[in-house]
Amino acid sequence: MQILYFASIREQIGKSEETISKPDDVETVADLVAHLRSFSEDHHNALESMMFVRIAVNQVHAQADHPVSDTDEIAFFPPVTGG
Amino acid sequence: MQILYFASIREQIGKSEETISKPDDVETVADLVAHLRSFSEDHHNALESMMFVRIAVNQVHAQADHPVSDTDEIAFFPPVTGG
Amino acid sequence: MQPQISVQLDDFDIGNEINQLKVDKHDIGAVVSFVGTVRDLADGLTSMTLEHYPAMTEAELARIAKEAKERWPLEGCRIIHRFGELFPGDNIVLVITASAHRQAAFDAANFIMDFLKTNAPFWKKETTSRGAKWVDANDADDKALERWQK
Amino acid sequence: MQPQISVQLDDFDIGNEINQLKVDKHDIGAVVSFVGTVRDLADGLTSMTLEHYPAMTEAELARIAKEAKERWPLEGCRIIHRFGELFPGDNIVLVITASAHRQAAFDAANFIMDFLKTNAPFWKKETTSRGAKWVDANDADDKALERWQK
Repeated sequence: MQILYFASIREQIGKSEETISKPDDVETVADLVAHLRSFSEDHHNALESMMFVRIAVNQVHAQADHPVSDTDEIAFFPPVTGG
Repeated sequence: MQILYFASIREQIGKSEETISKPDDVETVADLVAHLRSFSEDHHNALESMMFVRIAVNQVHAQADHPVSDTDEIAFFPPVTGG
Repeated sequence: MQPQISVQLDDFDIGNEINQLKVDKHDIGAVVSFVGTVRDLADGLTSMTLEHYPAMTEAELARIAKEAKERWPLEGCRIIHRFGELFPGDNIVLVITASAHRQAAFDAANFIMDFLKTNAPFWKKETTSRGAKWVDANDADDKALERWQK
Repeated sequence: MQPQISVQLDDFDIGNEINQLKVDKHDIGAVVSFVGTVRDLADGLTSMTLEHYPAMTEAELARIAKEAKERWPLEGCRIIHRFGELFPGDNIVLVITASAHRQAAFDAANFIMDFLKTNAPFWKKETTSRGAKWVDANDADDKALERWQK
Protein backbone atom coordinates (compact mmCIF):
# COMPACT_ATOMS: atom_id res chain seq x y z
CA MET A 1 0.00 0.00 0.00
CA GLN A 2 1.07 3.54 -0.73
CA ILE A 3 1.27 5.85 2.31
CA LEU A 4 1.34 9.65 1.80
CA TYR A 5 2.09 12.40 4.32
CA PHE A 6 1.33 16.10 3.87
CA ALA A 7 2.20 19.44 5.48
CA SER A 8 3.29 19.31 9.16
CA ILE A 9 2.91 15.51 9.29
CA ARG A 10 5.17 15.16 6.24
CA GLU A 11 7.76 17.40 7.95
CA GLN A 12 7.57 15.51 11.25
CA ILE A 13 8.02 12.11 9.59
CA GLY A 14 10.64 13.49 7.23
CA LYS A 15 9.24 11.95 4.05
CA SER A 16 6.27 12.52 1.78
CA GLU A 17 5.54 8.89 0.95
CA GLU A 18 6.47 5.31 1.62
CA THR A 19 5.34 1.98 0.20
CA ILE A 20 4.62 -0.81 2.66
CA SER A 21 3.09 -4.27 2.60
CA LYS A 22 -0.12 -4.52 4.56
CA PRO A 23 0.32 -6.86 7.55
CA ASP A 24 -2.46 -9.46 7.82
CA ASP A 25 -3.77 -8.03 11.09
CA VAL A 26 -4.19 -4.49 9.65
CA GLU A 27 -7.84 -4.24 8.61
CA THR A 28 -8.73 -0.58 9.18
CA VAL A 29 -7.05 2.82 9.04
CA ALA A 30 -6.83 2.71 12.84
CA ASP A 31 -4.93 -0.59 12.65
CA LEU A 32 -2.63 0.93 10.01
CA VAL A 33 -1.90 3.95 12.20
CA ALA A 34 -0.93 1.66 15.11
CA HIS A 35 1.39 -0.21 12.73
CA LEU A 36 2.98 2.99 11.32
CA ARG A 37 3.58 4.37 14.83
CA SER A 38 6.02 1.49 15.41
CA PHE A 39 8.24 2.59 12.49
CA SER A 40 10.07 5.40 14.29
CA GLU A 41 9.77 7.95 17.04
CA ASP A 42 8.91 10.55 14.36
CA HIS A 43 6.11 8.35 13.04
CA HIS A 44 4.91 7.83 16.58
CA ASN A 45 4.85 11.54 17.36
CA ALA A 46 3.33 12.63 14.04
CA LEU A 47 0.48 10.12 14.25
CA GLU A 48 -0.03 10.25 18.02
CA SER A 49 -3.06 12.54 18.21
CA MET A 50 -5.80 11.18 15.99
CA MET A 51 -7.87 14.25 16.95
CA PHE A 52 -5.45 16.14 14.74
CA VAL A 53 -4.74 13.67 11.92
CA ARG A 54 -7.05 13.63 8.90
CA ILE A 55 -7.25 10.61 6.59
CA ALA A 56 -7.98 10.03 2.91
CA VAL A 57 -8.31 6.54 1.42
CA ASN A 58 -7.85 6.54 -2.36
CA GLN A 59 -8.19 10.34 -2.46
CA VAL A 60 -11.48 10.42 -0.55
CA HIS A 61 -11.86 11.66 3.05
CA ALA A 62 -12.27 8.72 5.43
CA GLN A 63 -12.65 7.90 9.12
CA ALA A 64 -10.38 5.73 11.27
CA ASP A 65 -12.69 2.73 10.97
CA HIS A 66 -12.42 2.70 7.16
CA PRO A 67 -11.16 -0.69 5.84
CA VAL A 68 -7.81 -0.76 4.01
CA SER A 69 -6.39 -3.13 1.40
CA ASP A 70 -2.91 -3.67 0.03
CA THR A 71 -3.66 -1.70 -3.17
CA ASP A 72 -4.95 1.42 -1.40
CA GLU A 73 -3.38 4.88 -1.33
CA ILE A 74 -3.72 6.13 2.27
CA ALA A 75 -2.93 9.77 3.03
CA PHE A 76 -2.40 11.38 6.45
CA PHE A 77 -2.54 15.15 6.90
CA PRO A 78 -3.49 17.87 9.39
CA PRO A 79 -6.82 19.76 9.14
CA VAL A 80 -6.85 21.62 5.84
CA THR A 81 -6.24 25.39 5.64
CA GLY A 82 -6.82 26.35 2.00
CA GLY A 83 -9.19 28.95 0.57
CA MET B 1 -43.12 72.80 -5.18
CA GLN B 2 -41.41 70.62 -7.75
CA ILE B 3 -43.28 67.45 -8.75
CA LEU B 4 -41.42 64.64 -10.55
CA TYR B 5 -42.80 61.54 -12.27
CA PHE B 6 -40.84 58.47 -13.30
CA ALA B 7 -41.25 55.37 -15.46
CA SER B 8 -44.83 54.22 -16.11
CA ILE B 9 -46.28 57.09 -14.05
CA ARG B 10 -44.31 59.59 -16.14
CA GLU B 11 -45.65 57.99 -19.32
CA GLN B 12 -49.24 57.95 -18.06
CA ILE B 13 -49.16 61.61 -17.06
CA GLY B 14 -47.22 62.55 -20.19
CA LYS B 15 -44.62 64.71 -18.47
CA SER B 16 -41.61 64.15 -16.25
CA GLU B 17 -42.04 67.22 -14.03
CA GLU B 18 -44.23 70.14 -13.18
CA THR B 19 -43.91 73.07 -10.79
CA ILE B 20 -46.98 73.96 -8.73
CA SER B 21 -47.84 76.23 -5.82
CA LYS B 22 -48.83 74.34 -2.71
CA PRO B 23 -52.49 75.03 -1.84
CA ASP B 24 -52.99 76.00 1.81
CA ASP B 25 -55.01 72.87 2.57
CA VAL B 26 -52.29 70.49 1.26
CA GLU B 27 -50.32 69.40 4.32
CA THR B 28 -49.21 65.86 3.50
CA VAL B 29 -48.24 63.78 0.47
CA ALA B 30 -51.72 62.22 0.59
CA ASP B 31 -53.29 65.71 0.36
CA LEU B 32 -50.97 66.53 -2.53
CA VAL B 33 -51.97 63.36 -4.40
CA ALA B 34 -55.66 64.25 -4.04
CA HIS B 35 -54.86 67.72 -5.41
CA LEU B 36 -52.83 66.36 -8.38
CA ARG B 37 -55.58 63.89 -9.29
CA SER B 38 -57.81 66.86 -10.12
CA PHE B 39 -55.36 68.11 -12.79
CA SER B 40 -56.40 65.71 -15.56
CA GLU B 41 -57.80 62.28 -16.23
CA ASP B 42 -54.22 61.07 -16.83
CA HIS B 43 -53.14 62.41 -13.42
CA HIS B 44 -56.18 60.77 -11.87
CA ASN B 45 -55.46 57.39 -13.43
CA ALA B 46 -51.71 57.45 -12.81
CA LEU B 47 -52.11 58.33 -9.13
CA GLU B 48 -55.26 56.33 -8.45
CA SER B 49 -53.79 53.24 -6.77
CA MET B 50 -51.59 54.33 -3.87
CA MET B 51 -50.74 50.64 -3.35
CA PHE B 52 -48.71 51.00 -6.50
CA VAL B 53 -47.34 54.54 -6.23
CA ARG B 54 -44.04 55.07 -4.36
CA ILE B 55 -43.06 58.49 -2.99
CA ALA B 56 -39.84 60.36 -2.33
CA VAL B 57 -39.74 63.73 -0.59
CA ASN B 58 -36.52 65.63 -1.28
CA GLN B 59 -34.90 62.46 -2.69
CA VAL B 60 -35.70 60.31 0.35
CA HIS B 61 -38.32 57.53 0.38
CA ALA B 62 -41.45 58.69 2.24
CA GLN B 63 -44.93 57.53 3.21
CA ALA B 64 -48.24 59.17 2.29
CA ASP B 65 -48.54 60.90 5.69
CA HIS B 66 -45.21 62.74 5.18
CA PRO B 67 -45.65 66.54 5.49
CA VAL B 68 -44.93 68.67 2.42
CA SER B 69 -43.87 72.30 2.02
CA ASP B 70 -43.79 74.67 -0.93
CA THR B 71 -40.00 74.24 -1.38
CA ASP B 72 -40.05 70.43 -1.50
CA GLU B 73 -39.21 68.17 -4.42
CA ILE B 74 -41.84 65.40 -4.44
CA ALA B 75 -41.36 62.39 -6.71
CA PHE B 76 -43.92 59.73 -7.66
CA PHE B 77 -42.89 56.44 -9.20
CA PRO B 78 -43.81 52.75 -9.42
CA PRO B 79 -42.03 50.09 -7.32
CA VAL B 80 -38.37 50.05 -8.36
CA THR B 81 -36.93 47.32 -10.61
CA GLY B 82 -33.18 47.97 -10.76
CA GLY B 83 -30.33 45.65 -9.95
CA MET C 1 -13.41 53.22 4.58
CA GLN C 2 -15.55 55.32 2.25
CA PRO C 3 -17.88 53.32 -0.03
CA GLN C 4 -17.41 54.26 -3.70
CA ILE C 5 -20.66 54.74 -5.65
CA SER C 6 -21.11 55.32 -9.39
CA VAL C 7 -24.22 55.62 -11.53
CA GLN C 8 -23.11 55.61 -15.14
CA LEU C 9 -23.90 54.85 -18.79
CA ASP C 10 -20.60 53.06 -19.35
CA ASP C 11 -19.75 49.43 -18.73
CA PHE C 12 -17.34 48.44 -15.94
CA ASP C 13 -14.40 46.05 -15.64
CA ILE C 14 -14.75 43.92 -12.54
CA GLY C 15 -11.04 43.04 -12.35
CA ASN C 16 -10.05 46.72 -12.44
CA GLU C 17 -12.62 47.57 -9.81
CA ILE C 18 -11.38 44.87 -7.44
CA ASN C 19 -7.77 45.97 -7.93
CA GLN C 20 -8.64 49.58 -7.15
CA LEU C 21 -10.42 48.50 -3.99
CA LYS C 22 -7.28 46.68 -2.81
CA VAL C 23 -4.88 49.63 -3.28
CA ASP C 24 -3.16 50.43 0.03
CA LYS C 25 -5.25 47.90 1.91
CA HIS C 26 -3.47 45.15 3.85
CA ASP C 27 -6.17 43.37 5.76
CA ILE C 28 -8.35 42.17 2.87
CA GLY C 29 -8.62 38.39 2.84
CA ALA C 30 -11.99 38.09 1.11
CA VAL C 31 -13.56 39.93 -1.82
CA VAL C 32 -17.12 39.11 -2.84
CA SER C 33 -18.62 40.56 -5.99
CA PHE C 34 -22.06 40.45 -7.51
CA VAL C 35 -22.70 41.21 -11.17
CA GLY C 36 -26.27 41.53 -12.43
CA THR C 37 -26.66 41.08 -16.17
CA VAL C 38 -29.42 41.44 -18.77
CA ARG C 39 -30.99 38.01 -19.29
CA ASP C 40 -31.80 36.93 -22.82
CA LEU C 41 -35.08 35.20 -22.19
CA ALA C 42 -37.20 32.99 -24.43
CA ASP C 43 -39.42 35.87 -25.53
CA GLY C 44 -36.66 37.47 -27.58
CA LEU C 45 -35.55 40.53 -25.65
CA THR C 46 -33.94 43.03 -28.03
CA SER C 47 -32.98 45.67 -25.47
CA MET C 48 -33.63 46.98 -22.00
CA THR C 49 -33.77 50.64 -20.99
CA LEU C 50 -32.98 51.65 -17.43
CA GLU C 51 -34.50 54.92 -16.23
CA HIS C 52 -33.45 56.37 -12.90
CA TYR C 53 -33.92 59.39 -10.60
CA PRO C 54 -30.52 61.08 -10.91
CA ALA C 55 -30.77 63.37 -7.89
CA MET C 56 -31.70 60.48 -5.64
CA THR C 57 -29.92 57.41 -7.03
CA GLU C 58 -26.37 57.92 -5.78
CA ALA C 59 -27.58 59.16 -2.40
CA GLU C 60 -29.78 56.09 -1.96
CA LEU C 61 -26.97 53.69 -2.94
CA ALA C 62 -24.61 55.50 -0.54
CA ARG C 63 -27.17 55.14 2.24
CA ILE C 64 -27.41 51.37 1.59
CA ALA C 65 -23.60 51.01 1.54
CA LYS C 66 -23.33 52.98 4.78
CA GLU C 67 -25.83 50.67 6.46
CA ALA C 68 -23.80 47.63 5.30
CA LYS C 69 -20.60 49.21 6.62
CA GLU C 70 -22.24 49.70 10.02
CA ARG C 71 -23.29 46.06 10.19
CA TRP C 72 -20.12 44.33 8.94
CA PRO C 73 -16.38 45.05 9.23
CA LEU C 74 -15.72 46.07 5.62
CA GLU C 75 -12.34 47.15 4.24
CA GLY C 76 -13.85 48.22 0.93
CA CYS C 77 -17.21 48.66 -0.78
CA ARG C 78 -17.95 49.54 -4.41
CA ILE C 79 -21.31 49.90 -6.13
CA ILE C 80 -21.75 50.66 -9.84
CA HIS C 81 -25.20 50.81 -11.44
CA ARG C 82 -25.67 51.51 -15.13
CA PHE C 83 -28.58 53.30 -16.77
CA GLY C 84 -29.64 53.88 -20.38
CA GLU C 85 -30.07 51.28 -23.12
CA LEU C 86 -28.60 47.81 -22.47
CA PHE C 87 -28.59 44.58 -24.46
CA PRO C 88 -28.79 40.86 -23.59
CA GLY C 89 -25.68 39.77 -21.71
CA ASP C 90 -24.73 43.35 -20.78
CA ASN C 91 -23.75 44.20 -17.22
CA ILE C 92 -26.30 46.17 -15.18
CA VAL C 93 -24.94 46.37 -11.66
CA LEU C 94 -21.75 45.58 -9.76
CA VAL C 95 -21.41 45.29 -5.99
CA ILE C 96 -18.03 44.51 -4.42
CA THR C 97 -17.40 44.06 -0.71
CA ALA C 98 -13.99 43.40 0.81
CA SER C 99 -13.27 42.27 4.35
CA ALA C 100 -10.81 40.35 6.47
CA HIS C 101 -13.55 37.74 6.90
CA ARG C 102 -15.32 35.88 4.13
CA GLN C 103 -18.73 35.69 5.77
CA ALA C 104 -18.81 39.45 6.35
CA ALA C 105 -18.02 40.02 2.68
CA PHE C 106 -20.72 37.55 1.54
CA ASP C 107 -23.40 38.91 3.87
CA ALA C 108 -22.69 42.56 3.10
CA ALA C 109 -22.88 42.03 -0.69
CA ASN C 110 -26.08 40.02 -0.31
CA PHE C 111 -27.60 42.70 1.94
CA ILE C 112 -26.65 45.51 -0.45
CA MET C 113 -28.27 43.71 -3.39
CA ASP C 114 -31.48 43.05 -1.44
CA PHE C 115 -31.79 46.70 -0.45
CA LEU C 116 -30.77 47.97 -3.87
CA LYS C 117 -33.49 45.83 -5.48
CA THR C 118 -36.25 47.38 -3.36
CA ASN C 119 -34.93 50.89 -2.71
CA ALA C 120 -32.67 52.21 -5.45
CA PRO C 121 -34.77 54.33 -7.86
CA PHE C 122 -34.24 52.45 -11.14
CA TRP C 123 -36.91 51.20 -13.52
CA LYS C 124 -36.42 48.65 -16.32
CA LYS C 125 -38.31 48.71 -19.60
CA GLU C 126 -37.91 45.66 -21.81
CA THR C 127 -38.23 45.82 -25.60
CA THR C 128 -39.11 42.67 -27.53
CA SER C 129 -40.38 42.16 -31.08
CA ARG C 130 -43.88 42.69 -29.67
CA GLY C 131 -43.14 46.13 -28.19
CA ALA C 132 -41.88 47.73 -24.99
CA LYS C 133 -43.10 46.96 -21.47
CA TRP C 134 -42.14 48.12 -17.97
CA VAL C 135 -40.83 45.26 -15.83
CA ASP C 136 -43.05 44.42 -12.87
CA ALA C 137 -41.57 44.56 -9.38
CA ASN C 138 -40.95 41.18 -7.81
CA ASP C 139 -42.70 40.26 -4.56
CA ALA C 140 -39.77 37.98 -3.71
CA ASP C 141 -37.56 41.08 -3.46
CA ASP C 142 -39.69 42.45 -0.62
CA LYS C 143 -39.53 39.08 1.12
CA ALA C 144 -35.74 39.03 0.76
CA LEU C 145 -35.52 42.17 2.88
CA GLU C 146 -37.27 40.69 5.88
CA ARG C 147 -34.36 38.51 6.97
CA TRP C 148 -32.16 41.60 7.47
CA GLN C 149 -34.50 43.20 10.02
CA LYS C 150 -32.58 43.72 13.21
CA MET D 1 -23.69 22.60 -16.85
CA GLN D 2 -20.28 21.11 -16.05
CA PRO D 3 -18.37 22.91 -13.24
CA GLN D 4 -14.88 23.97 -14.36
CA ILE D 5 -12.12 23.25 -11.83
CA SER D 6 -8.46 24.28 -11.95
CA VAL D 7 -5.63 23.83 -9.46
CA GLN D 8 -2.71 25.89 -10.70
CA LEU D 9 0.45 27.85 -9.93
CA ASP D 10 -0.57 30.80 -12.09
CA ASP D 11 -2.71 33.77 -11.16
CA PHE D 12 -6.18 34.23 -12.67
CA ASP D 13 -8.12 37.13 -14.19
CA ILE D 14 -11.58 37.32 -12.69
CA GLY D 15 -13.04 39.35 -15.58
CA ASN D 16 -11.85 36.76 -18.12
CA GLU D 17 -13.20 33.92 -16.04
CA ILE D 18 -16.65 35.51 -15.74
CA ASN D 19 -16.75 36.20 -19.48
CA GLN D 20 -15.87 32.59 -20.30
CA LEU D 21 -18.62 31.37 -17.99
CA LYS D 22 -21.17 33.50 -19.88
CA VAL D 23 -20.28 32.20 -23.37
CA ASP D 24 -23.38 30.72 -25.05
CA LYS D 25 -25.45 31.13 -21.89
CA HIS D 26 -28.67 33.16 -22.09
CA ASP D 27 -30.33 32.73 -18.74
CA ILE D 28 -27.64 34.19 -16.48
CA GLY D 29 -28.94 37.17 -14.52
CA ALA D 30 -26.63 36.93 -11.52
CA VAL D 31 -22.93 36.17 -11.17
CA VAL D 32 -21.39 35.96 -7.70
CA SER D 33 -17.65 35.64 -7.26
CA PHE D 34 -15.44 35.14 -4.26
CA VAL D 35 -11.73 35.91 -4.29
CA GLY D 36 -9.56 34.89 -1.34
CA THR D 37 -6.29 36.80 -1.06
CA VAL D 38 -3.13 36.64 1.05
CA ARG D 39 -3.56 39.07 3.93
CA ASP D 40 -0.62 41.25 4.88
CA LEU D 41 -0.96 41.13 8.62
CA ALA D 42 0.75 43.14 11.32
CA ASP D 43 3.39 40.48 11.96
CA GLY D 44 5.10 41.12 8.63
CA LEU D 45 4.23 38.18 6.41
CA THR D 46 6.88 37.84 3.69
CA SER D 47 5.34 34.90 1.82
CA MET D 48 2.91 32.02 2.05
CA THR D 49 3.42 28.56 0.59
CA LEU D 50 0.43 26.43 -0.32
CA GLU D 51 0.98 22.67 -0.34
CA HIS D 52 -1.72 20.39 -1.72
CA TYR D 53 -2.51 16.74 -2.49
CA PRO D 54 -2.52 16.77 -6.29
CA ALA D 55 -4.28 13.47 -6.91
CA MET D 56 -7.12 14.45 -4.59
CA THR D 57 -7.49 18.23 -4.90
CA GLU D 58 -9.35 18.59 -8.19
CA ALA D 59 -11.58 15.61 -7.44
CA GLU D 60 -12.53 17.08 -4.06
CA LEU D 61 -13.28 20.52 -5.55
CA ALA D 62 -15.36 18.85 -8.29
CA ARG D 63 -17.30 16.93 -5.65
CA ILE D 64 -18.06 20.19 -3.78
CA ALA D 65 -19.15 21.93 -7.00
CA LYS D 66 -21.38 18.97 -7.90
CA GLU D 67 -23.07 19.16 -4.50
CA ALA D 68 -23.69 22.90 -5.02
CA LYS D 69 -25.12 22.23 -8.49
CA GLU D 70 -27.55 19.68 -7.01
CA ARG D 71 -28.77 22.17 -4.42
CA TRP D 72 -29.13 25.31 -6.54
CA PRO D 73 -30.10 25.99 -10.17
CA LEU D 74 -26.69 27.04 -11.49
CA GLU D 75 -25.93 28.04 -15.08
CA GLY D 76 -22.19 28.12 -14.46
CA CYS D 77 -19.63 27.27 -11.79
CA ARG D 78 -15.87 27.91 -11.81
CA ILE D 79 -13.32 27.13 -9.09
CA ILE D 80 -9.63 28.01 -9.30
CA HIS D 81 -7.25 27.35 -6.42
CA ARG D 82 -3.59 28.24 -6.59
CA PHE D 83 -0.68 26.44 -4.92
CA GLY D 84 3.02 27.20 -4.51
CA GLU D 85 4.57 30.39 -3.15
CA LEU D 86 2.33 33.46 -2.84
CA PHE D 87 2.88 36.97 -1.51
CA PRO D 88 0.77 39.52 0.41
CA GLY D 89 -2.11 40.72 -1.75
CA ASP D 90 -1.87 37.74 -4.13
CA ASN D 91 -4.97 35.83 -5.14
CA ILE D 92 -5.36 32.37 -3.61
CA VAL D 93 -8.79 31.13 -4.65
CA LEU D 94 -11.60 32.11 -7.01
CA VAL D 95 -15.15 30.76 -6.91
CA ILE D 96 -17.72 31.96 -9.46
CA THR D 97 -21.35 30.89 -9.54
CA ALA D 98 -23.85 32.02 -12.17
CA SER D 99 -27.61 31.61 -12.05
CA ALA D 100 -30.86 33.13 -13.22
CA HIS D 101 -31.51 34.02 -9.57
CA ARG D 102 -29.27 36.11 -7.36
CA GLN D 103 -29.91 34.25 -4.10
CA ALA D 104 -29.01 30.91 -5.71
CA ALA D 105 -25.72 32.40 -6.92
CA PHE D 106 -24.94 33.91 -3.49
CA ASP D 107 -25.81 30.76 -1.55
CA ALA D 108 -23.94 28.41 -3.88
CA ALA D 109 -20.72 30.49 -3.74
CA ASN D 110 -20.98 30.75 0.04
CA PHE D 111 -21.58 26.99 0.34
CA ILE D 112 -18.64 26.14 -1.95
CA MET D 113 -16.27 28.31 0.10
CA ASP D 114 -17.43 26.78 3.39
CA PHE D 115 -16.87 23.25 2.09
CA LEU D 116 -13.61 24.14 0.36
CA LYS D 117 -12.26 25.59 3.62
CA THR D 118 -12.84 22.35 5.52
CA ASN D 119 -12.46 19.70 2.82
CA ALA D 120 -10.11 20.72 0.01
CA PRO D 121 -6.63 19.29 0.75
CA PHE D 122 -4.55 22.48 0.90
CA TRP D 123 -2.20 23.58 3.66
CA LYS D 124 -0.78 27.06 4.18
CA LYS D 125 2.65 27.78 5.59
CA GLU D 126 3.38 31.40 6.46
CA THR D 127 6.88 32.85 6.40
CA THR D 128 7.65 35.96 8.46
CA SER D 129 10.94 37.48 9.57
CA ARG D 130 10.79 35.10 12.55
CA GLY D 131 10.56 31.94 10.43
CA ALA D 132 8.01 29.67 8.83
CA LYS D 133 4.92 28.24 10.50
CA TRP D 134 1.97 26.10 9.37
CA VAL D 135 -1.33 27.94 9.67
CA ASP D 136 -3.70 26.46 12.23
CA ALA D 137 -7.14 25.34 11.10
CA ASN D 138 -9.96 27.61 12.20
CA ASP D 139 -12.74 26.25 14.41
CA ALA D 140 -15.11 28.82 12.90
CA ASP D 141 -14.77 27.02 9.55
CA ASP D 142 -16.22 23.84 11.03
CA LYS D 143 -19.08 25.84 12.54
CA ALA D 144 -19.77 27.47 9.17
CA LEU D 145 -20.55 24.04 7.70
CA GLU D 146 -23.31 23.25 10.15
CA ARG D 147 -25.85 25.61 8.61
CA TRP D 148 -25.71 23.70 5.31
CA GLN D 149 -26.77 20.39 6.86
CA LYS D 150 -29.93 19.22 5.15
